[in-house]
Amino acid sequence: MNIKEIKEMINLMNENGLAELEVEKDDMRIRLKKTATGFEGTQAPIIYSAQAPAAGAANLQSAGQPEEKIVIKTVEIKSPMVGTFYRAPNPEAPPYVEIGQVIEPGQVICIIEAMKLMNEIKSEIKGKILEILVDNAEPVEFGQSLFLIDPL
Amino acid sequence: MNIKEIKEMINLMNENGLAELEVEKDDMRIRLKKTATGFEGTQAPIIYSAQAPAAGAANLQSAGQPEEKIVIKTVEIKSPMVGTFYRAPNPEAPPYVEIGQVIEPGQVICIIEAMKLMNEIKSEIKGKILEILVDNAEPVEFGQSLFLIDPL
Amino acid sequence: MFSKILIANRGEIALRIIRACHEMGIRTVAVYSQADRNSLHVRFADEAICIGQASSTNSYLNIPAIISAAEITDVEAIHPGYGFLAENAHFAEICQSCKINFIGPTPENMRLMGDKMAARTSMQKAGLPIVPGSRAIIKSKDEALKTAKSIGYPVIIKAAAGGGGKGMRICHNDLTLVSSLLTAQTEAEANFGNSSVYIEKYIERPRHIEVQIIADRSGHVVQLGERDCSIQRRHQKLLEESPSPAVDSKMRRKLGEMVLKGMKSINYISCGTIEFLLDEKTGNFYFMEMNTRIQVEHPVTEMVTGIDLIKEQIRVASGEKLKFGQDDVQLRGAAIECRINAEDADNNFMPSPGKIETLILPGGPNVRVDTHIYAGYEVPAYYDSLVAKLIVHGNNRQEAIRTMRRALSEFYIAPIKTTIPFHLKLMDNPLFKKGDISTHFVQDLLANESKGE
Amino acid sequence: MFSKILIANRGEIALRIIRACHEMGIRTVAVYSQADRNSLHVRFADEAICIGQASSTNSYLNIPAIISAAEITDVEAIHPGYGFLAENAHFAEICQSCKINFIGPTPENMRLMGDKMAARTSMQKAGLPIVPGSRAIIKSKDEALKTAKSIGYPVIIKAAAGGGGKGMRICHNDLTLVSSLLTAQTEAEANFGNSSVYIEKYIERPRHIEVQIIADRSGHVVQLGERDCSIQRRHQKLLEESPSPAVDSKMRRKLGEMVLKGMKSINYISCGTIEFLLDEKTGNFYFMEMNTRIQVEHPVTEMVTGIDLIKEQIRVASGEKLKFGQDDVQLRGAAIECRINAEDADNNFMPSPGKIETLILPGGPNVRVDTHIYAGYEVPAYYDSLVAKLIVHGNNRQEAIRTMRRALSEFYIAPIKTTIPFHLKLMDNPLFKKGDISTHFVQDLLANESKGE
Repeated sequence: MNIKEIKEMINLMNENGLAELEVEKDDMRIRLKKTATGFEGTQAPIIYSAQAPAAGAANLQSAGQPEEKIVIKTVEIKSPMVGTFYRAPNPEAPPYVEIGQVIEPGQVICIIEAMKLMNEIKSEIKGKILEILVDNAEPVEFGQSLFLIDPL
Repeated sequence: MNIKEIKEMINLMNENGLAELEVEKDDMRIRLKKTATGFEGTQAPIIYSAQAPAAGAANLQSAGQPEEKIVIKTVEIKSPMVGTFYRAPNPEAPPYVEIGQVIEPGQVICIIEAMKLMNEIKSEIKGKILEILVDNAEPVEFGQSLFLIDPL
Repeated sequence: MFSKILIANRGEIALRIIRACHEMGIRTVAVYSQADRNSLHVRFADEAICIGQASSTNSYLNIPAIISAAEITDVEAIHPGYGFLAENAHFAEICQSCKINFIGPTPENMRLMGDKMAARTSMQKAGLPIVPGSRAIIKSKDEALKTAKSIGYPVIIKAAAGGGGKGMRICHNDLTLVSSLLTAQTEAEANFGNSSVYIEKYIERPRHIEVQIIADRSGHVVQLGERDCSIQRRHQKLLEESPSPAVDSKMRRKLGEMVLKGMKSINYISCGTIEFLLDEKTGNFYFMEMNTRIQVEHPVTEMVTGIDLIKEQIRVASGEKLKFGQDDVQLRGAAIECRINAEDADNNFMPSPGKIETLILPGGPNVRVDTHIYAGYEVPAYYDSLVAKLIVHGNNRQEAIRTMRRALSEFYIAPIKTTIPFHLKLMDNPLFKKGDISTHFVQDLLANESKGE
Repeated sequence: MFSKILIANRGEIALRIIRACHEMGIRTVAVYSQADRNSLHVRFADEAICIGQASSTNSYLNIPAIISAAEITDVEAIHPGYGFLAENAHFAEICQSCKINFIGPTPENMRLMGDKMAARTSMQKAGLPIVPGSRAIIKSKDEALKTAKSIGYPVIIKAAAGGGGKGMRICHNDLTLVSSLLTAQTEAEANFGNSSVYIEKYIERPRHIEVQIIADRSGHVVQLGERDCSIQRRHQKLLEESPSPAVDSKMRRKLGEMVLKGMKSINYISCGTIEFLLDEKTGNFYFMEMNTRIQVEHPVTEMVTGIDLIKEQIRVASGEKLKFGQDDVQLRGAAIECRINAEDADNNFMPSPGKIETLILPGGPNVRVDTHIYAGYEVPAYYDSLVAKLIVHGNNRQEAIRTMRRALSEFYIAPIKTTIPFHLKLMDNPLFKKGDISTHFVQDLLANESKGE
């Protein structure tokens, strides 16, 4: 371990905007930390904002003995466009899908209306619907999470 | 692992705005941490600015096995006032002190002229003069380092 | 007046429009790409909607996404800002058909002025001088030589559908003319899918002079004086000022009258800018083209007239009449705008996106800053490199230059590179201080510097 | 004109002076305490010298350190800014004796106007109305009762050497008068080392109106209209505006004439502010005191007059004559300044120093920001809590209020607490919007709020 190697690590940090870098190798340990700057604690008044927390929940895992890891993996189906979210083809019809239901790839799961056009949204995966994250007839923005799926 | 390498690490930190740098290697560990100040990497146009780097280097020390500590300890004598620095009582007289000389507490080591008054500056410690950091008849600001002392 | 509008843009101009709306009591909806989630226009708007991925085509140029964002937020009007969809007549028509007010000219205005040849013809009809040359497309060598002979060398070959200097060729004699004709046509075909070119007189050291106008729906047109935008590099403006040091009150009156005639002849509505080439040798000016949008450099006109162009643009779009006449417009002092781009001026103006770690904005008297950046903001690589507009006002040009120099010296952005050092050099340049500039000024300056090295 | 001056101050006013000097081509020397090493005035000045430890007494009030800093940097003049040594006649004299030009009034001016009683007497001689009351010190109960009877209740007891509301007592009848007299004298003794008090008529809901003047060494005095500083808490101004909604052109002329008479009578030189109490019920105004310095709120006058007060102050100090006369001064539109202090308005305005992690400054048209803070700056606990001045201009007061509201809504400082939320509430307050305010306004507002809870 010499200065040259530390320099390389710092370059890595700069190039990749790392805040901290810690290396532990047989009988040696290196820890680098950068002074932070930025936007902590401030909140933009985003209305229809995407469910960031859900994204976080997407791969929760309980720490502990490495050999006995428990991992929950959920997938979100996100809105491919800005528009209005509908659970059914028309007010009289029943919803395309319900919580607990298992959906197949290619199955229509909702409609998003944009510029007077009804766009059928199809699932790309097979899985069980854990949650429907938007109410019927609610506006949605691009990338907003619509369904929480437990893939099968 | 020697002082030169530590100095290099400090330079790395300054150049790359690192807050902390920690190296652990077989039976020896070095940890450097900066007190965050306003502008990493920016320079205020301070003219008579105090010797900050020297201050930084003043008491570095590597932790680790107590029996094999490396410790450098130097002390700076700083200017107690704004004014003009003189090494001798008058242009004809010899300087109060020279590099390498050992000074005693209470010994006059220079004069600082402020508002037409000649203020004798006395040493508060016993030690060997390693460096004289200001040239004769140079202006100095409050807190500016004048002498680098190896205390005895 | 509108109660809620959507701003189909980003960056400083989105902020500028939100500011005007806030002061007018109009609610605002921002749209943003996934790359702009932490942008100030998202923060300052009353509502904000993500309309697509980072790339402009998926977001700020994505008409369906913007229209349906307008529908779900139930706005009465859309302000396009500049760039993106601002001069897209098709988008303006879609807004109309969706019963959304497009804050800008009519689609007809945009179509007519979007076609350089048609614009030139219509303005010439209205009595505006145009650069001597063929209005017709040049098809053959002989046509080219004939035209060149009649107007005299040097001449320039331009793409009919062109812009931004692409497909342009300057020729000083028959030989270069013949050889350049084909190249120009090929370039035109390649760049604009249309090989039509025309030939006109080439003016050696022209100044770029443009006149700002605002017109309401009841036929009132007012011109707000000229801007001098001669400081440009590769046809990209870097600095703009008003008034122009090269325009005296007599020429200003003449320019103004011509512009009013031209605008009335096409029943123009909303803000617009009529660009002229000024030949300082002869004092002749020639109509070049018209921009049917609010422009980046509109603040220098606001500083000298005291008129808020964005507010007026919104008012006339809502059907209100202009509250001021031509006689109410008075030019006070001088104003300069420096475009602060995330570009490395010492390195061929290479774009320099990235995170802003340290930021110090200039302040104090007679300084205006229009910017969307803040310490911690990441300048995305997807969009244009303008990060701030620094505008100053002075009792005269000399004062304005001194204030600009002072403000630039305070302005600190790190670690990304910006055009601040370039502008600082400019403020100390003797020729610029004298006002002795042309559209070639920057290119000559840079050439001399590189020679110097 | 000077070629180099030292600025014996810190924070935004030090910046303000450096900016003026930069534009005038004057080199600047900043002085700073060890707590201000990373301050912008250190960064923006041509030279900077550390003069002592954090505490003001060791640094910005340390006369020997400042004088020898001036000597080693060889400056021709010292600008004291406001606060610290700005109204210290002794310091002005030392500057004189060291052949350094003190940018301000003469020591005589400062001494005379520094003594409230003497100031009152001299201005009354010059014909300015003063609040009815005893000019003489009240020594006995009987004197107090006699005076009170002659001017009528309510009356107020004030410390002759006082200021900042300390040692003041309002009395509505003989009983409270007698009981308050001793308390007032004791407080005066405790606060100012001088137990002298006097009695005057108490005005129920006064407005704080002050007139800005500038005078050169050759006897030319010009007044630049009034400022309304009625929005204050515990005699600390929070918001200032010009013109005052309570002053019409007739009263403005009358105030102006009086002020000019007063200033000529004492041969005043440099910038100064004459403070009046305005009794809206009667329309009477009364001379209160004079500030012999540039003031925090000077920018609102700059915004409506277009005159740069700091530059003019430096010019007259260097011996130049004023380049404008009274007739050249015209008030354009309305200007408002909000003082942004590092104080928690929701928590009894408790100081809130500390590091600024996130900062977004307002910008756009008609907004001026004078501040020394930046993201990453640490607001020290040693000095006053002013971190920024937000100034706006509008064609009228309503416009200015809307612009201020807009700018305040953009202004973001975290995590330290500031007065921004307080000012935002103020902009929506119906009474403030009507201009129906007095020096009691804030205290009543806060009282109602706490009742509300």
